[in-house]
Amino acid sequence: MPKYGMVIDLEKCVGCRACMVACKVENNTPEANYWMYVFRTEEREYPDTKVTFLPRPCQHCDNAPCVKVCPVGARFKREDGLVATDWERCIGCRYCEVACPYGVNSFNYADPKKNQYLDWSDADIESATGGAVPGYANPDLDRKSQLEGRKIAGSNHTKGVVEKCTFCVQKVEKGQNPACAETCPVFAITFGDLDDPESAASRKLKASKTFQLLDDWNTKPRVHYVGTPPGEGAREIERPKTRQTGGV
Amino acid sequence: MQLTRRTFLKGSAAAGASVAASRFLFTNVGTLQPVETSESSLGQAAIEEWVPTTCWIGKQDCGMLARKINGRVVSLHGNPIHPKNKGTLCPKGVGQIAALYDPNRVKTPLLRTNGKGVPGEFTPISWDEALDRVSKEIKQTREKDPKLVVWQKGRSKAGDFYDDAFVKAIGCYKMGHGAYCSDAGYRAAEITAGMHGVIHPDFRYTKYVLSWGWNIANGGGNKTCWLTWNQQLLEAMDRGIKVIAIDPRLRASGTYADKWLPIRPSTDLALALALCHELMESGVIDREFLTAHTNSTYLVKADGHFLRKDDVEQVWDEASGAAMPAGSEGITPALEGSFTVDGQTVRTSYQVMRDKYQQYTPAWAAGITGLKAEDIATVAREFGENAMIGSTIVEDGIEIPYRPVSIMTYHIAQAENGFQQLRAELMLLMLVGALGAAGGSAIDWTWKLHKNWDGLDNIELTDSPDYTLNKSKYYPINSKNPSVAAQVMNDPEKFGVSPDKIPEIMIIHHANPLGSFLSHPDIEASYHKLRFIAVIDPWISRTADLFADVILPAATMEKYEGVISATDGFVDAQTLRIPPVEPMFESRGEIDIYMDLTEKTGDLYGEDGYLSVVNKELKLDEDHALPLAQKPTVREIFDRWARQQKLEGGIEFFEDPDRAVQLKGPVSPTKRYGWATDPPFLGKTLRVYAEKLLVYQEQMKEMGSPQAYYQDYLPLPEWREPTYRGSPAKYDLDLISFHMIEFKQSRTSMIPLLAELAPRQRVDINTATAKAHGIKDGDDVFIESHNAVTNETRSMTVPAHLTEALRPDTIAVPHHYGEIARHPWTKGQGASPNSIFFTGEGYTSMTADQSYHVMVRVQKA
Amino acid sequence: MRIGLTALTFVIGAALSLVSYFVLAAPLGTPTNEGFSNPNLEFAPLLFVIGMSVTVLAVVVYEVLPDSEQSAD
Amino acid sequence: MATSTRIDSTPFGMGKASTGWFIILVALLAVVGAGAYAYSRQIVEGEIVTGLRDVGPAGGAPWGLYIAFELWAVGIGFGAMMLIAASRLFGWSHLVPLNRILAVMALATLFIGGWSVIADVGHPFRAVINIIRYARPMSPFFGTFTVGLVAAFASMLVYLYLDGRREASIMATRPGRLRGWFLLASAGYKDSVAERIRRQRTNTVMAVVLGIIGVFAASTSAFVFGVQQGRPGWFGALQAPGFVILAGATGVAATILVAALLRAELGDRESFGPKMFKWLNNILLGLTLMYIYILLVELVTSSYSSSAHAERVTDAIIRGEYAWMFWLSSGLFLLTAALTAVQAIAGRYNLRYIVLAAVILNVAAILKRYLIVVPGLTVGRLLPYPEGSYNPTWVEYLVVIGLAALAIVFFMVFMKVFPIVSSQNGQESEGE
Repeated sequence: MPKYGMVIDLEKCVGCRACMVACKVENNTPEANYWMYVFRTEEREYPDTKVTFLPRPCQHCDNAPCVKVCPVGARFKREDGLVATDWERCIGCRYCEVACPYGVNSFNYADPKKNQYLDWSDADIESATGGAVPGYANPDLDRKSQLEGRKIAGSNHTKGVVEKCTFCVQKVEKGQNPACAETCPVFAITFGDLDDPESAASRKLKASKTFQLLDDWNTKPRVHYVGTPPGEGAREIERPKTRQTGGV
Repeated sequence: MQLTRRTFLKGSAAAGASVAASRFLFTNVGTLQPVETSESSLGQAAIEEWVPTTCWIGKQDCGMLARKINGRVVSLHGNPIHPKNKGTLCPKGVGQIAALYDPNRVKTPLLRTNGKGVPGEFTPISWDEALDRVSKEIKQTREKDPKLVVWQKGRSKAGDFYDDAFVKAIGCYKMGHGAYCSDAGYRAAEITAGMHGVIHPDFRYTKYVLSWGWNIANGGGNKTCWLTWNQQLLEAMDRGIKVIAIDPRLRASGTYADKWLPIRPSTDLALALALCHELMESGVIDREFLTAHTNSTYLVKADGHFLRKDDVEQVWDEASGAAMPAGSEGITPALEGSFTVDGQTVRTSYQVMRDKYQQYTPAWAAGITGLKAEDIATVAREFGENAMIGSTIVEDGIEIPYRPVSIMTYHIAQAENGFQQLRAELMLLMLVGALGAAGGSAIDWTWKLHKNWDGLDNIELTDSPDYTLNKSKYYPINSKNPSVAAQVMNDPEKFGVSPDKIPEIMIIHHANPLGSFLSHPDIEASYHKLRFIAVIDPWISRTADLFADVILPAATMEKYEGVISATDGFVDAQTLRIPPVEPMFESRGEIDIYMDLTEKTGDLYGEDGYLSVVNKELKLDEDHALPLAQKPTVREIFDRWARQQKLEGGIEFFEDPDRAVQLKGPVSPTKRYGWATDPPFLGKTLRVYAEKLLVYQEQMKEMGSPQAYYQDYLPLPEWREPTYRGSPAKYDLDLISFHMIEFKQSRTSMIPLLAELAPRQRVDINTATAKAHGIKDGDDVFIESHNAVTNETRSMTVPAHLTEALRPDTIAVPHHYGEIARHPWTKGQGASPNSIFFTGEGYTSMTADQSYHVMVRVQKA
Repeated sequence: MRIGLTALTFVIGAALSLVSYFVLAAPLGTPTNEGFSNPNLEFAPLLFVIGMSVTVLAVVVYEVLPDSEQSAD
Repeated sequence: MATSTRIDSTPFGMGKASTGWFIILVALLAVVGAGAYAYSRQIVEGEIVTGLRDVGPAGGAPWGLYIAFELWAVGIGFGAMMLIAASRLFGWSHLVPLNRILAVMALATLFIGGWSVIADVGHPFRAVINIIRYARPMSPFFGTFTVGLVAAFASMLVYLYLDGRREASIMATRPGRLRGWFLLASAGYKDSVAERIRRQRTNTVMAVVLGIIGVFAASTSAFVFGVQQGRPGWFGALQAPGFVILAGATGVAATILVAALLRAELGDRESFGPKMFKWLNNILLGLTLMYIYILLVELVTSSYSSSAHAERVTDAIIRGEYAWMFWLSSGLFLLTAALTAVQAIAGRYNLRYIVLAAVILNVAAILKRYLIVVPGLTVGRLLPYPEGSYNPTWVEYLVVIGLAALAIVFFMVFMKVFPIVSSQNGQESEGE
């Protein structure tokens, strides 16, 4: 059984947020839900300004606080290292969200079908897409996972349940990279089996000085970072719509 | 349309999955179990197809693979075999899927039913009616003068053979994307080196890069997008390249930059001059290059003109101690020195330059640029040291001079002194011999001479220019600025343009002049003078909304288009855009639209008809040429072209996801490097000293051109304070605009996946400046710009975005947005800063290019 | 009899609580194990709740069960 | 009071509803209805109609008023249980007449506490099923649900039943519409000596059980927050004792309010005598002082906090946007202590001041519950998310107010079907 992990090179990342968009298209996440999120931050004062970018997928912790607190076992840890959400079981208590120090969880506050960016009920679009919402809906998300036969890929998103980055389990189980790693224009994201010393991710991990986010919190994340984390005084800039205009 | 028959055949689920698996298995991901068939929600086996296509948004047309399930596109992926993007995509590339399936696109041809200048009311009409209407207007005006029909395009997507064919078949006037971003830089490179482009590094070998007015991590360039540059830059960074960011604003380049020089806007020329000064004074110059390949040795008289005998420029032969014709065999031309020839004192152009630049010390530049003198001196020293003058490397068995210092610059050309600014940067490169050297800076992918090498050297000024003022006493060198043209249209007499040369109708193709160009009031006024405007666009742009009589719905990525260069600069490759689905709604691809339109105007068939021009433009030989009496499908056109390229299966080659890109092999160093061409630099003597500019200046003066127009026509770049700085002191801040990585121009603001990331216009303002003005993050800020020449003011109100990565005396507003809120996602986005910039004297460069600089004041709204 | 029944109810309730908690519901093994996210028996938590309620009901048994002497009367 | 008529055969107005009672009931039901309407909006539109939002890029608080209200409500319930236990075990005979009130209060507050959790979750129906189907013991919610809600509710029901059997058997001897109901409730009860002895024993056992469950349940509620080290401002060993003490205090304060109301409503100055209120006042004083001590320790500890994130939370609470709430609630705790202390020291008790202190304490507690839930979510995030914000919407306010009204309805209806005060209880205890 492989043990998947991700290595993100902050020295390469330029904060373009292509990974965020690729994630949205692959996983059809509704507006304001970011399974992958890229911080753009500034530290220190002009002219000593330091600019940092920090992509933040789910950390898929080995000691995941969210898994421990889930009252119904909807959030669970897979043997291949993925932390998964059974969206058919989730009751929407948001305890996982509250427990996660990384803020990776998204709750479907609104009806996802009405929260998919455009009005997909347009007759001309429906005739072209067969009524898919969004028009580019990915049918793979409906499939049960191969490992445990539970619905963890997100499907068409469900009002009142929590969701988060799945490491694109529907792709990983096919032997493909998650959408963010696949798309990154500067190859800053490496995904792979960290138990296999020959995998690209393992080699990257070995070759670089890495850190983990909040590693003193003992969450044991499976996402490793190359470079330096944003400092204490880092201020986030260029925030997405949900922060600028007060929600969806 | 015969859509991707081949991919459809192989589209069994298992086959599709295995293609996918092999395609994305870059890392050793490992599979849990054998891949199972993907199932649709209905439980039926899904048919997965991969259609190779090309990005429709960005500037460099990255290769994409569209993943289709049961005929519906579900995602777009980078094509791994495409040299430009190597399997990756930027946010725009991935996000454009929302544009494909956007219900807010123009679905049918539309006809305006209300007056112009206000948001349009449109009624749907059939294609037949729409084409009838447009062709009737074209025919009517063409009878008078075909040049009164103006065709204007935004950025070209794919090769422009098909719109050139339209322009030629109709005989209309072609107005480009032109002066929008960097044409002043193109003109500077053309007149200096005969190359068409701006400046970009040879990332494969360079060691020291001045990222000048260019966001090295997020900025485009003249030849490729940031995406390709970054991939090359990253490889260079692994070798320890040093990057100096010279920019008032530090953004994503912060990750890559070793040092940030926060230069004051529009003072780059002063910095470049100081760097030239330091190199010349320290003697770190490539004498061999300057002597052999530039006109630095040409003798210049006191009046600034070359010393000529029998029309031949003279150099000082050190061996014989006499003036000799340049290029003579067996002479040793002096690079420096003042000499007396026939009783008059002459100096080499290099000496003229050195003398003139004596004043441009780092301390002097520090006062102008706001940088530290020691930083300027350090950069000059490092630039000289890293140039490794005299070194060579061998590539493909060819010894090439190795000068691993380079400049990356582009939009810096958008200034009043943009042309001379770029000239000065080229000088800097030439001083150390880095232009056209390995590791230095290139201008185009290959070193090939542009027609403007001679063209710009032989301009005959005219008294009766057309409405773009081309070759006029105002802008002898001319990039055809639509804003200037609009000012001429509004007052032709002022510029001595005959009223019967003012256009009557316009066809606007994927352009949004009311978003992208400056001086919106001028453009709007000029559009009121046009009898008819047709817009070809997938959305109702601001321009279409306010002025289109007819809107023809264009397809986005879902059409055949080409020929698209796939080169990354090192590998020669080409490809096509293949439609993953039929055009949405009633939209059509542009080639279809032009064929339909020329058929209506009677210009499709026969000799000199559209099809005939297509044959010429695509260089289709007899075996593959289109019959001139029969309308082909677009697929057939490309099939013929592909067969002529000897590609197996014709167009099917490009429809096959495993082939899709025609890789022609590496670009030879003999084509790539100016030094390595035979003869080097194609035997041309590069113009360090552009004497012709002085000639034009004299002619302009003679023809009565005001000083504002001729003052920068100087053979050597010289510093003068930009005109816009003359605004009263209360306009205390520089306004600059910038490009955001999420967007390309204005139309991407309608792609919700991108607009969500950057939902509305903002003004970047330094935290300290904001505090001094009582402005907090998110507060609305009133910005008023001032025209130092006309005293006119313009204003806009945008929310503040506080940053520490910007000079305190400068504010910056991204140049996107500004659409009329017809699309649900453009509501509340705010205005484009282009609405408060100016055009005209002081705000237009000597080459009729736009200056995106103005002084403003701000206050909390 | 009273004491016996009360004790029995208590023992049943307590046993049910303990078994359903520790054997049927509790997380077993490492977090990656199936048992970590699923109880060994579905509705084991319901059994636990029932067990606790039964435990408390022992008091009711003790107090409400009719007196044997009285019933003998 | 004009609306109440005391008839010997049916004490405390049982079985008879006055116009005033009806008016109040209808008004309360209208409020409950409004809450139900608000909740229906939430069911239809999703929780987008609340002020709740995601923590990360959305910058909100996923838990808010519902959870704060739940903590407050169940706190009262647990406090009531502890008070029953204390009065039985320590022989505080003056409080024994309150036991049924306390039991009903506990049931009512646990009931609405449960409902406010249901109001909070995204999938209420699924929540009910999946919790009994899959509930995971390692989640602090498991304890909250099993011990905090179900066990507490079950044991309170048992207590109420056993405690009321003798009363019911007496009531069943009198004619009236409710006689059948009393017969059922007292089935098997003969009032024999043996039964009375068993009653005594059971009471003691139940007191112990209720005490344990009350303390334990309040602590589980605290663990929901206290074990979350990922949320600065939450993590801490003091959460559990703090919860227990505040639960006791709110329980006592709520008891004071109910007792005072009943005293006025029923005109029963015997059952609700001055001695009872004196005791309640003094217990409230003790618990409030203990809570102030906990607050002080929390304050000192957090001001020495080593983590910058926790410091930001502390800052927001002490100096920032939540400061008004913090200082107001702290001030109110002090005021409660002062009001109760003055009376205790002077030895002169005034019902009005005691009631005032009880009201003030509950307001302080609600604010404090809010401060426990919200600032830890909107402030002090560990990644560079900017500070968030949370403003409850009308939906949340209506739902919460509706639930509070529901608890009162519950109480009012119970009063009409069962004696709210056992006149024999005092006697019985005094007879020991």
